[in-house]
Amino acid sequence: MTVASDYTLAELCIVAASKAFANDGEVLATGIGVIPRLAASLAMKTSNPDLMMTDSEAWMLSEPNPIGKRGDDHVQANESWMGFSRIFDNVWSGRRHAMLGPTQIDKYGQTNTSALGGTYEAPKVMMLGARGFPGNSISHPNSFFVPSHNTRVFMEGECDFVSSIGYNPERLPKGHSLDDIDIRLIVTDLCVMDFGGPDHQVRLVSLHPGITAAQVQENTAYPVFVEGDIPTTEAPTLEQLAIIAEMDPHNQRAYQIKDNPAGERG
Amino acid sequence: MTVASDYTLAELCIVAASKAFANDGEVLATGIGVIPRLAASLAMKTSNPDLMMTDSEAWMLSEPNPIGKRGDDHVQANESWMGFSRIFDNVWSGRRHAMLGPTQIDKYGQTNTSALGGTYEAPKVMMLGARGFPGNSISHPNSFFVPSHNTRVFMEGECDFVSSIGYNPERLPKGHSLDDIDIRLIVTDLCVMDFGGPDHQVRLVSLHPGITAAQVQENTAYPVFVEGDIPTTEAPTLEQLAIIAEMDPHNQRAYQIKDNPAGERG
Amino acid sequence: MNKQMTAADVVAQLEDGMTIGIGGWGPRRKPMALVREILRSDIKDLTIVSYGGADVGMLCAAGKVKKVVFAFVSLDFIPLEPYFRKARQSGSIEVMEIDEGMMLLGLRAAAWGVPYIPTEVGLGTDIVTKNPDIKVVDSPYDDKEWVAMPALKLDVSLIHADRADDRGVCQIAGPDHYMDDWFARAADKTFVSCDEMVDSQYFHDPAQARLVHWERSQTTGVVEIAGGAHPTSCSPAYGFDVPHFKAYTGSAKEETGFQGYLDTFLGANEEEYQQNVGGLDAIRAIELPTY
Amino acid sequence: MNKQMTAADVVAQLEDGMTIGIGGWGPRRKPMALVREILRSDIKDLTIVSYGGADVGMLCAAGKVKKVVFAFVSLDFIPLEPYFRKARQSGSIEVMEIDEGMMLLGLRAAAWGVPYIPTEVGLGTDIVTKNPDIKVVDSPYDDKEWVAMPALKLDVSLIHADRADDRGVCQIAGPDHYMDDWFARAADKTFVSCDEMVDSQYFHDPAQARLVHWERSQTTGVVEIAGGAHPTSCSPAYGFDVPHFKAYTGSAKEETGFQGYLDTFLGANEEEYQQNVGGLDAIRAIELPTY
Repeated sequence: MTVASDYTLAELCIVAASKAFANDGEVLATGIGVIPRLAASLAMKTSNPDLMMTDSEAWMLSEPNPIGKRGDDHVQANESWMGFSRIFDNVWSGRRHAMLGPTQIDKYGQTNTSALGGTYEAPKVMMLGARGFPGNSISHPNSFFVPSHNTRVFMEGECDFVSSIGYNPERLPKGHSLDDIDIRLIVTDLCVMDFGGPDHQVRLVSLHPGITAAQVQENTAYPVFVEGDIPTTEAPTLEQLAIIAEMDPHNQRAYQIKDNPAGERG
Repeated sequence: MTVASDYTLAELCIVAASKAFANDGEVLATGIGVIPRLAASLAMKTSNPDLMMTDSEAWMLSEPNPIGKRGDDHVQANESWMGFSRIFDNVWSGRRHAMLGPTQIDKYGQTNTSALGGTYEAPKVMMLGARGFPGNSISHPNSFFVPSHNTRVFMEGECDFVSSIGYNPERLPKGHSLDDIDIRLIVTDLCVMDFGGPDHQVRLVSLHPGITAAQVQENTAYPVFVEGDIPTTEAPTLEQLAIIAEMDPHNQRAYQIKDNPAGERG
Repeated sequence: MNKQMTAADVVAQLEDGMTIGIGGWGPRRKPMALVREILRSDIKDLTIVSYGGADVGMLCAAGKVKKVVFAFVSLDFIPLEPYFRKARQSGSIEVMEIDEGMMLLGLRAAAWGVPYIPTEVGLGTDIVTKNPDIKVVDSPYDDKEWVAMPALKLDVSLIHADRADDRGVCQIAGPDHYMDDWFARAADKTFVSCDEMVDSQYFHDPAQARLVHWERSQTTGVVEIAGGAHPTSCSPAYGFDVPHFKAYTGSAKEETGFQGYLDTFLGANEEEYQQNVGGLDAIRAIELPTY
Repeated sequence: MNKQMTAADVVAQLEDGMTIGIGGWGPRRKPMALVREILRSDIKDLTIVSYGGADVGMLCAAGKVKKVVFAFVSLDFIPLEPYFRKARQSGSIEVMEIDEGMMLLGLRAAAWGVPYIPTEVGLGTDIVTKNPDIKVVDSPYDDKEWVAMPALKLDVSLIHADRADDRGVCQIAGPDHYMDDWFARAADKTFVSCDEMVDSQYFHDPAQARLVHWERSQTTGVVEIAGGAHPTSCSPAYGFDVPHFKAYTGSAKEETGFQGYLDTFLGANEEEYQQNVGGLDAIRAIELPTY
C-alpha cells in the first residue's frame, strides 16, 4: 500500500468518504452522485466486501458497476432483484447506509432538499422535494457529501424545510432518543466532520491537506467543535487510486468539485 | 341447451353452485374442494367468462385447469403470477368470491373451521384453524357448499369458534353495518339457501328434486325462512354436464357426496 | 370482456376534480400519451399522485392541477422539473409533500382498504408539520408516536406498460415496475397504455406471466400506443429522449414558455405528436440510459 | 463473509424460549432437516410462527413448543395435522390463532419496524375475542374500529430454499416462495437450508436473480442439505412424500406414537434419516403433486 503523491481533491474525498462504510458490515450502501457512489464502490472492493450495492436501477450487485458507459463485454454481477419498491424493505430494516448531498445542513444535522426561501406555499426556490430523506434519516445511518463547503450549505438557523430528522431536541418524536439518530460522516471539499461533539455538536474529524480549522469555521455558520490536534485527511494509496480509476473509467469524478483541484492545496 | 335426464346429485350441486358466480363480473373465483372448484370452472366457461381462477398454486389462469392428473400435452393457460402472498391483495380488494365448506354454519351465517367442543384452550376436536375465513368474510362475498346437510353443520346456538363474521348484531364491529357482510349461496345435498330472509334469516331458495322443505327444516337446527312455492333446483343441461366431465376427467365429483346419489331422489 | 379503447375514451372517463395516480418514476415509463390527451382536453382541478417527472410538470404548466402529492418531481439527469418549479414558486398549486416510502405505504393502504399504515417515517421533519392532514397516532403496543400514513385513494390511475392483451392483462417487461402495481390496486379505475397488444397466449409462458404485476380485474381499459411513453423511457424497448427533455426544459426559459412547447410538439393527436418528435422509429431508436 | 454452516451450527444458535418463524406452507417447502435437528436437541419452550404443517406437528409432539401462532396446521391432502391436534386437544400448548392474511401483515409489520398494521380482518370473529393481546383501535381518519395486527417479531426464521451461494444469496426456484421473504425480513437471524450450493455467478443471469426474494443481509447462515425439505415438497425438484406422511399420520394412532415415528426415521443425523426414508435418490424421484 503506497501512498500517492499526486491525486485530486475528488479522489481524496472519495477515499475519505469510503471510510464511512468500512465498519458497516453487510448493509446496502447507497451513494447518490459520483463521489458517494465511488466511495461506496471503493469500500466494497477494499475495506468492506460484505457491502451491498445496486445498479441504480433494479438489481443488487455482487460487484459494483463502473460509472458510465460500459463495454459490451461487461457482465453485470446481479445477485437479486431490487426494484424500487423493495428498496424500502431495506430502508426500513435499518440495514442501509446512504450518502447524499443535501442543499442545506443545519447545526442539528437536519437537512433540506426541498424548498428555499419565500413561504412553504410559494417558496423562492423549489428544489427536489423531500425524496427519501425523511425515511432514510429515521431508519438507518446517513452520511453527507458537500462539494462546496460554505455558509449557504452549513447555514445559520434551522433549515427552511426540514427533510431529514437531526439532533434537534425540539423535534424529537415521543418515545425516541437523540441517540436513535445516526448521522455518520460529512465529507466536504475542506474537511471531514461528524456529529460527535458535545450534545451532538458538529465536530471536525480531519482537515484536507492545506486547509485550516479556521477556514472550516469561516465557511460554517455555526460553531464547529474542534478538539486537540486535527489530523490531516489521509491521502489515497496507489491501490485506491487504481480502483477508483477502474470504477470511473470516464473520469466523471473530475467534474464533481469546481475546477477539479489537486488534493494538496495551499 | 338440452336439460339432462340423467345426472348425479354432485352434478346438480355443481350447476347450482356455479350460479353463485354468474353475476360476479371480473372477480377471483376460489372454489375450495372438488364441487366448488368445478362450480367456478363451469361458471367461467359458461355464464361468466370474465371470472378469474388460479391453478391452486401460483398462477392465475385464463382457462381453468381440469382437476387431477393432466396429460403431458396440457398447456396451462397462465396469465399472471399469483403466489399466495398476492392472493391477499385480491382478498382485501374485495374482488374475490370464495366458496368453501365450513364445519359449522350457525343461524347468523357465522362459520367454524377451527375447534369443536371442550374449551378453547383444550377443544374436544381441533380442526383446521381459522385459515382465511376471517379475512374472506369481511372482505368479499362468500358462498358455502355442504355435502351433508344436517344439524351438526347447521347447528343450534352459536358456532363453538367463530371463524367468519356473519349477520350477528352482537358482533357487529363499530362503524360497520350488517349489510356490509355478503354471504351468497349455500348449496347442500338437499337444497340451495341464502340469507335473504327477514333480518338476514337463512332462506330456502330451491329444493333439489325429491326433497321437501320439511326435510330441510328437519336437518337445520334453526328456522329456515320459506316463502311461497319453492322452485326445484334446475337440472343440469347436457352442455353443462359435458363441461363438467371435461373439467373433471377422473370423475372425482363421484366421491364428494356419500354414495354418489342420482340427482333425482325420492 | 374486451377492454381496448382509445386515449380519447380514457379522457372521456375523467372528471374535473378527480384524484389521479400516474405510474412510472421521474423520466421513466410514464403514460405520456395519456397525459398528452389530458393536455388536449378541458379537464381541470386534478389532484395528481406521482413519483413525478414531466407528467406532473406538464399538467401543472397546462393549468390542470389543483394539488400534487409528491416526494420529488425530477427528470433525473435534469434534477429540477422546470414547470413544477414554476408552479410551486408561484404558489399556484397545493401540495402534499411526503417521503417516497410514505407514498408507497399510502398506495398500499388504499389497495388493502385500510385507512392508514403506521410508520416512523416523517417524524421529526416538516413532513408532519406542513401536512396537518397527516395524523400522528399512539400505538397500543408501545409508548412511541407513529405517523399514520393515510391511504392514497385514487379515482383513476394511468400507467404505461410494455404489453397487454385485450382483457387487460398487462406486462411490464423492464427490470422495474416501480410502484405501478400499487397504483393499479389503489385506484377505482386503471387505464393502461401499452407499446404492444398481444394475444392472451403470450402470457401462458411462466416467464412472461411473472412480469404481470397486477390482475386484470384491476385494469379498466387498455390503449395500444406504440412509443406512448415518449419522451420518458420504456426499458428495455427505448430510453428517455435527452434532447427532447432539454428542449422542454429550455422552453421554460423562453417567452413562449409551455405554450411554445405545446405549439411545437403536442399536435391534435398522438400521430401528430410522434411526427413532431421525429416519428415512431426515432423513438424506438433512443438508446437506454446507463446508470 | 462465508455463511455456510451445518444444521448443528444452526441449532447451536437457538435458545430455549425463542420465537421461531418457519417458512413454507403446509406440506410444501418446509426446512424439515433443520426441524429434525431441533428434534435431536434439547431446545424447548419455543414459540412457533408458521403456515403450519408437519413442522409444527413434530415440534409439538416432541414437547419443544410453548406456543403456536397459526392460521392453520395442515398436511393439505391429510387436512388435519395429527400431532398438532393432539397438542391442542390436550391443552398442552398456548395458541395465537389468526387469519392467514393477518399473519402476513404481522410479518410485514415486523419487517418494516412498525408496531402493527391496521386491518378489518378478524373483526366480528373469535380472532379478536380469543386473543386479548390483539388490540382493536380507532382510526384518526374514520369512525370505524380496526384490528391492530401486531408485528410478529421473530428471533429466528428457518427456511428451505432451492439454491444459495456461500454469502447467503438464496433462491426459491419454485413457482411460489409463499411468505418466506417476509419470514426472512421479520427475523433477527435467518437460517436457510438449501438443496444446492452454487457459485455467486449463478445469479448474474437476471432470470435467476429475479427468483432471489430477499437480500443476503437478511440471511445469517446457509446449510446445504440436498433433499432437506423431505417429507415436504421442494417444487420443482421433488414433491411431498405421500406414503411417508401417511405413516407419520398413522403413527399418531399407534401406541408407540411419535416416539415410534422417531425411532423408525429420525436417526442421529440427516444422512441416517435419508437412509431410513429410502435415500436421496428416492426423495428426488418423488413426483410433484397435481392441484
